[in-house]
Amino acid sequence: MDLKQMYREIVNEHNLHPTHKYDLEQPTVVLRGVNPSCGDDISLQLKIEDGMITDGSFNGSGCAISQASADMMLDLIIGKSEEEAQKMGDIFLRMIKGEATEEEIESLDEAAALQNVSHMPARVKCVQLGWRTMGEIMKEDQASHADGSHHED
Amino acid sequence: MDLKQMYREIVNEHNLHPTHKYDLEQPTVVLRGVNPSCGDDISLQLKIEDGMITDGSFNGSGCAISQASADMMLDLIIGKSEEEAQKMGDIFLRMIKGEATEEEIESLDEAAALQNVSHMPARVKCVQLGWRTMGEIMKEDQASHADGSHHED
Amino acid sequence: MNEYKQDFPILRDPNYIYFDNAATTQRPRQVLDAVEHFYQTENANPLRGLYEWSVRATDAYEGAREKTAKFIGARKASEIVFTRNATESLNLVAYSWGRTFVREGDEIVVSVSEHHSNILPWQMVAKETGAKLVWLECEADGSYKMEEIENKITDRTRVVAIAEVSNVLGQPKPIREIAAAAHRHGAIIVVDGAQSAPHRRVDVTDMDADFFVFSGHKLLAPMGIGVLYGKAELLEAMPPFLTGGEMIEYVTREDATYAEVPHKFEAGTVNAAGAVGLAAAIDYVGQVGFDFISEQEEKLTALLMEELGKIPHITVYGSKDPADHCGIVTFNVDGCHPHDVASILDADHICIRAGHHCAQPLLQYMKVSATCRASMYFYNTEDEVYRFTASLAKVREELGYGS
Amino acid sequence: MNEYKQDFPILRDPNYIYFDNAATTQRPRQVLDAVEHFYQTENANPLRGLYEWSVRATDAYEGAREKTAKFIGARKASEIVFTRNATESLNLVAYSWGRTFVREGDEIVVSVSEHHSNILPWQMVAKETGAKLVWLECEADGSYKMEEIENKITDRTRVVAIAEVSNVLGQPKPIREIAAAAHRHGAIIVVDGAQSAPHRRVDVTDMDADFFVFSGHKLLAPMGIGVLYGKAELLEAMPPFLTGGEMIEYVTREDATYAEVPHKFEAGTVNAAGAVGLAAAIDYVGQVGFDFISEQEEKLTALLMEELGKIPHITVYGSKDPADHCGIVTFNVDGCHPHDVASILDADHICIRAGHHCAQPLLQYMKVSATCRASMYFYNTEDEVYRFTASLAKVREELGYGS
Ligand SMILES: Cc1ncc(COP(=O)(O)O)c(C=O)c1O
Ligand SMILES: Cc1ncc(COP(=O)(O)O)c(C=O)c1O
Repeated sequence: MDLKQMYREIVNEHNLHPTHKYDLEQPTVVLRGVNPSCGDDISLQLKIEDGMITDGSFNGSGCAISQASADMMLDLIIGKSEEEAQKMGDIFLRMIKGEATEEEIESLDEAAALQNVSHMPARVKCVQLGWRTMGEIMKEDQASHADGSHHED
Repeated sequence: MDLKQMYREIVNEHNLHPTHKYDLEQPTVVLRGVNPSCGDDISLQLKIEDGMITDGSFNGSGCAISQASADMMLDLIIGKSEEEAQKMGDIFLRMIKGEATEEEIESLDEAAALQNVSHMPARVKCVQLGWRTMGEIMKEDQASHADGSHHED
Repeated sequence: MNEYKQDFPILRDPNYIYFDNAATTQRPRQVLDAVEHFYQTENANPLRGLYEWSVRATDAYEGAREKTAKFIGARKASEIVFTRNATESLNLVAYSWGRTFVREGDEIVVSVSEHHSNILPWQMVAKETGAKLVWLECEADGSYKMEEIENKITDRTRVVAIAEVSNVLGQPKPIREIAAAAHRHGAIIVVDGAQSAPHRRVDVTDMDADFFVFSGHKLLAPMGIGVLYGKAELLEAMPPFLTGGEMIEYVTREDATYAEVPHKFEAGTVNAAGAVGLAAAIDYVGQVGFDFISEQEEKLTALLMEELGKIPHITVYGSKDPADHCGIVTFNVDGCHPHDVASILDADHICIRAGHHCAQPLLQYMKVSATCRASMYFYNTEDEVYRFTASLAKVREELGYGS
Repeated sequence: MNEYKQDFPILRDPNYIYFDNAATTQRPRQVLDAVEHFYQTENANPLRGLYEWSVRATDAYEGAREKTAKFIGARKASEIVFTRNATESLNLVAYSWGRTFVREGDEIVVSVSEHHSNILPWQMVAKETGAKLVWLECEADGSYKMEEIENKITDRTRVVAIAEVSNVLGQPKPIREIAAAAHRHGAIIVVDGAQSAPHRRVDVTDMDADFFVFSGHKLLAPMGIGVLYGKAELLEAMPPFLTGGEMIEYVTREDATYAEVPHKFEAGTVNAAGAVGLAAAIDYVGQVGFDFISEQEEKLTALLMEELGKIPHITVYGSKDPADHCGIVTFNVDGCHPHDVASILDADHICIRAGHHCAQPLLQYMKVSATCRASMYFYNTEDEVYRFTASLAKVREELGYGS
């Protein structure tokens, strides 16, 4: 898929008419993600209950790729377990580095189309923004859980 | 004249059997000249009486070119007036810069053979050492005379 | 077709439109050949050599210094220090002159449209010495009023750090007048010529700059060679910056005495091949001539601004006068992030820049987080301008807007 | 005839004998072509570009970083900072790490055979911080006893600054052991690899260097590109050195936050073409192989020392073992000033160096004011050694001695 096609077929729709761009009523966790050099700036808002992502949204501003990528990510991870979301995030980031398998990439559905961006170093940070922010949330969340369970021992 | 010829025909003789390399009995002025990067280090010793260079010598160490050039210079300037010596120094330095006329160069006798060195930037400082030191002596000498005459006004 | 384009191997492919010349220019065959010739016939470590190649390398290097001095109107070749780029030149001034001669309570006047390279080194000097940064504010079109200049430059001012031409808006400043104001108050002026030297005749003596810097790579020369001009008496009074080989006279275990200016500031093996490339670039620019360069840039800028005016939803920043742009046109497309605009244009093989252009304080002042920038040089053509604007006119549609 | 010689355009002229490789090497066709190819097909300002050429320039530049990291055994590419030359790399460490982490009363251990570039920056740090320079003294043959090393490196030591191979005597030092001693006392070790990286396999991880520097131009690469390796945690803790474009994240009027390592240390437009040339040089060296390089250098050195032994009135300095020279042989001719020797050899188109070799403290220690130095690389030949010694045998006669 060439770049213009990628915009036309996927990015524009998610950028101009995002499903998940609004402030969540009662998120359990909110994290801000920023790309200083581009000015991309989003807040990722998730509701995590018993290890499940039951709802999620994002808000903020940035280029079409950062916005669309965050919106597509939320399509994928809402309703999934934290573990599954993390695994997807891992696949996505590896896809952008050009290190994921065909099969893994297919598992990302629509977001697979963003692999084009792996050839555009200046856009890599944009396409990663939502995913990296999600990854950080998961990491912190697990750290606090791990902490918790240790205390119980 | 090629470089080996220059050494053979002029430089070696003045370097190995210099006429003027010794300490003068009663110099009226002594100035040290140094090329830090090569380690050339000479002291130029002149006896100046009534504006005439009546005797002169040098001592110290350095490469053959610095030594020979100083020796040849003394050949030329002993018995000359300060003004004449300064003029010769000026011609010599311009010759090394490639800026002197044929006629001027001829006036330097044997020292004219050193013009070869103008093409060897690393040796330029060596060949100039004696002459620049002489020039500084003349400048200082004149400055003190000028000073003196001002006082008399 | 522009006759000069043929000299630039990379530009021979007609599919590409290179409009990022303010970031770096392309190099003509003549410059690449000069560098090759150096490496193939006289490559050696210059300055200390006692053999033919080293002598020739020294001549080539010092010849480049002479040529550079003449190019910018310096009185003596020894007033030219070779560096890596304009950024290093500015850091050299800040570290060496700034840390030595700026005192607590002094003011450093910096214009709001400076490139980061002429801001950050002065923030460092201010922090280390206790001096204060004072900002020259520009008008909406990016110009500076003499009134603002006269107000901000006072007896407290020690340094005025200012670009002759802004890399975002392309607007030249009245450097001669600013220098006069600085000197009236006993301050020095550091002129960033990164965007002026490639485009206009520079005369550092006439403008009375104390320091003047530029980069070779923005002027057809190879990457890795930059220039610092400094007035002889200033350079002589300054301590060295980088220290090491080639810049000393004596070294003892405890101390060192330094070589004469300009070698005092050129530590380590010099980039002789880079200097040779710069000399060839200066020759090339000399052959093209600044008359032609300005004429061509102005013609292209006028055309570009006219064509942009025909496309809806486009905002062009800076002066309305094409002569005030040095070939630089900065703009935005409504609703479209500059990075997306650049990516779409890239799909049409058009090279422009998008982002903050290393001038965040100016963009903060303009209240935009990023812009697009097309910057042209004498080898660009009207045809390229038409193709560029035709492509740009489709960007909003490509980004999903009903055009 | 050495097969590699054909790759070096300048060396194809059989009249010249180039024995000044420790000052700078020659560049093979492959390196010159890689640079040309960069300029002809993908030249653009890397790192911020949103279009194809800039993307490719970025890839080329970052690819060179990866290659360099592998070449010296660094764990991560981000531990490689590109500079202009070894001198700048050492200054970067001194200005940034030194001025920040060295305190009054600390000791900086420097070997007496260091190049000025690894002395002067530490004199500056000592002066600015109130630290003290402590000298490692060598033996008559230029080697260092472990006893001397253990004595001088103490708990007061903060930095050990040492060359892996001396540029005058060519002798390698036991860096791994010195690094271990430094680390036992909580000091860091700064290794000057300018003369080792071109000649021996370097593994910064294995030797446990905290910083390691070298110059591209001594390793077949173009002038104007140098390398600083630093352990990630050290680079991360250091403030930036040069500031300006490309090395920031946010800039406000008062302050700035910096990009991540290594970009934090690469201010201004980078020398991407130089890095591409370095990568090509590393590939070339890889093809030749360090086994062949060492073998050839040792063979030539052994032959040269043997032939020199046959000429009366010659003093050779340093180790008697040809394997301990990295191709560098330093000598003097009785009664002849090294500059005259070099000039006479030059008349026979032989390129050697004469002078203090930017190592005045060592020469003061050796009690000579200057020496001659012949330094060979893998592309030199036995025939050249014979021609060189034949020419040298006549020098005393040429300088007027009855041979
Ligand atoms: C041991 C050593 N260190 C440092 C340097 C400095 O290298 P450069 O001049 O490339 O900065 C040299 C070369 O001159 C050297 O031989
Ligand atoms: C106005 C201005 N100043 C300074 C610089 C810095 O130049 P360089 O990156 O070559 O050091 C630039 C270019 O980026 C510039 O446009």
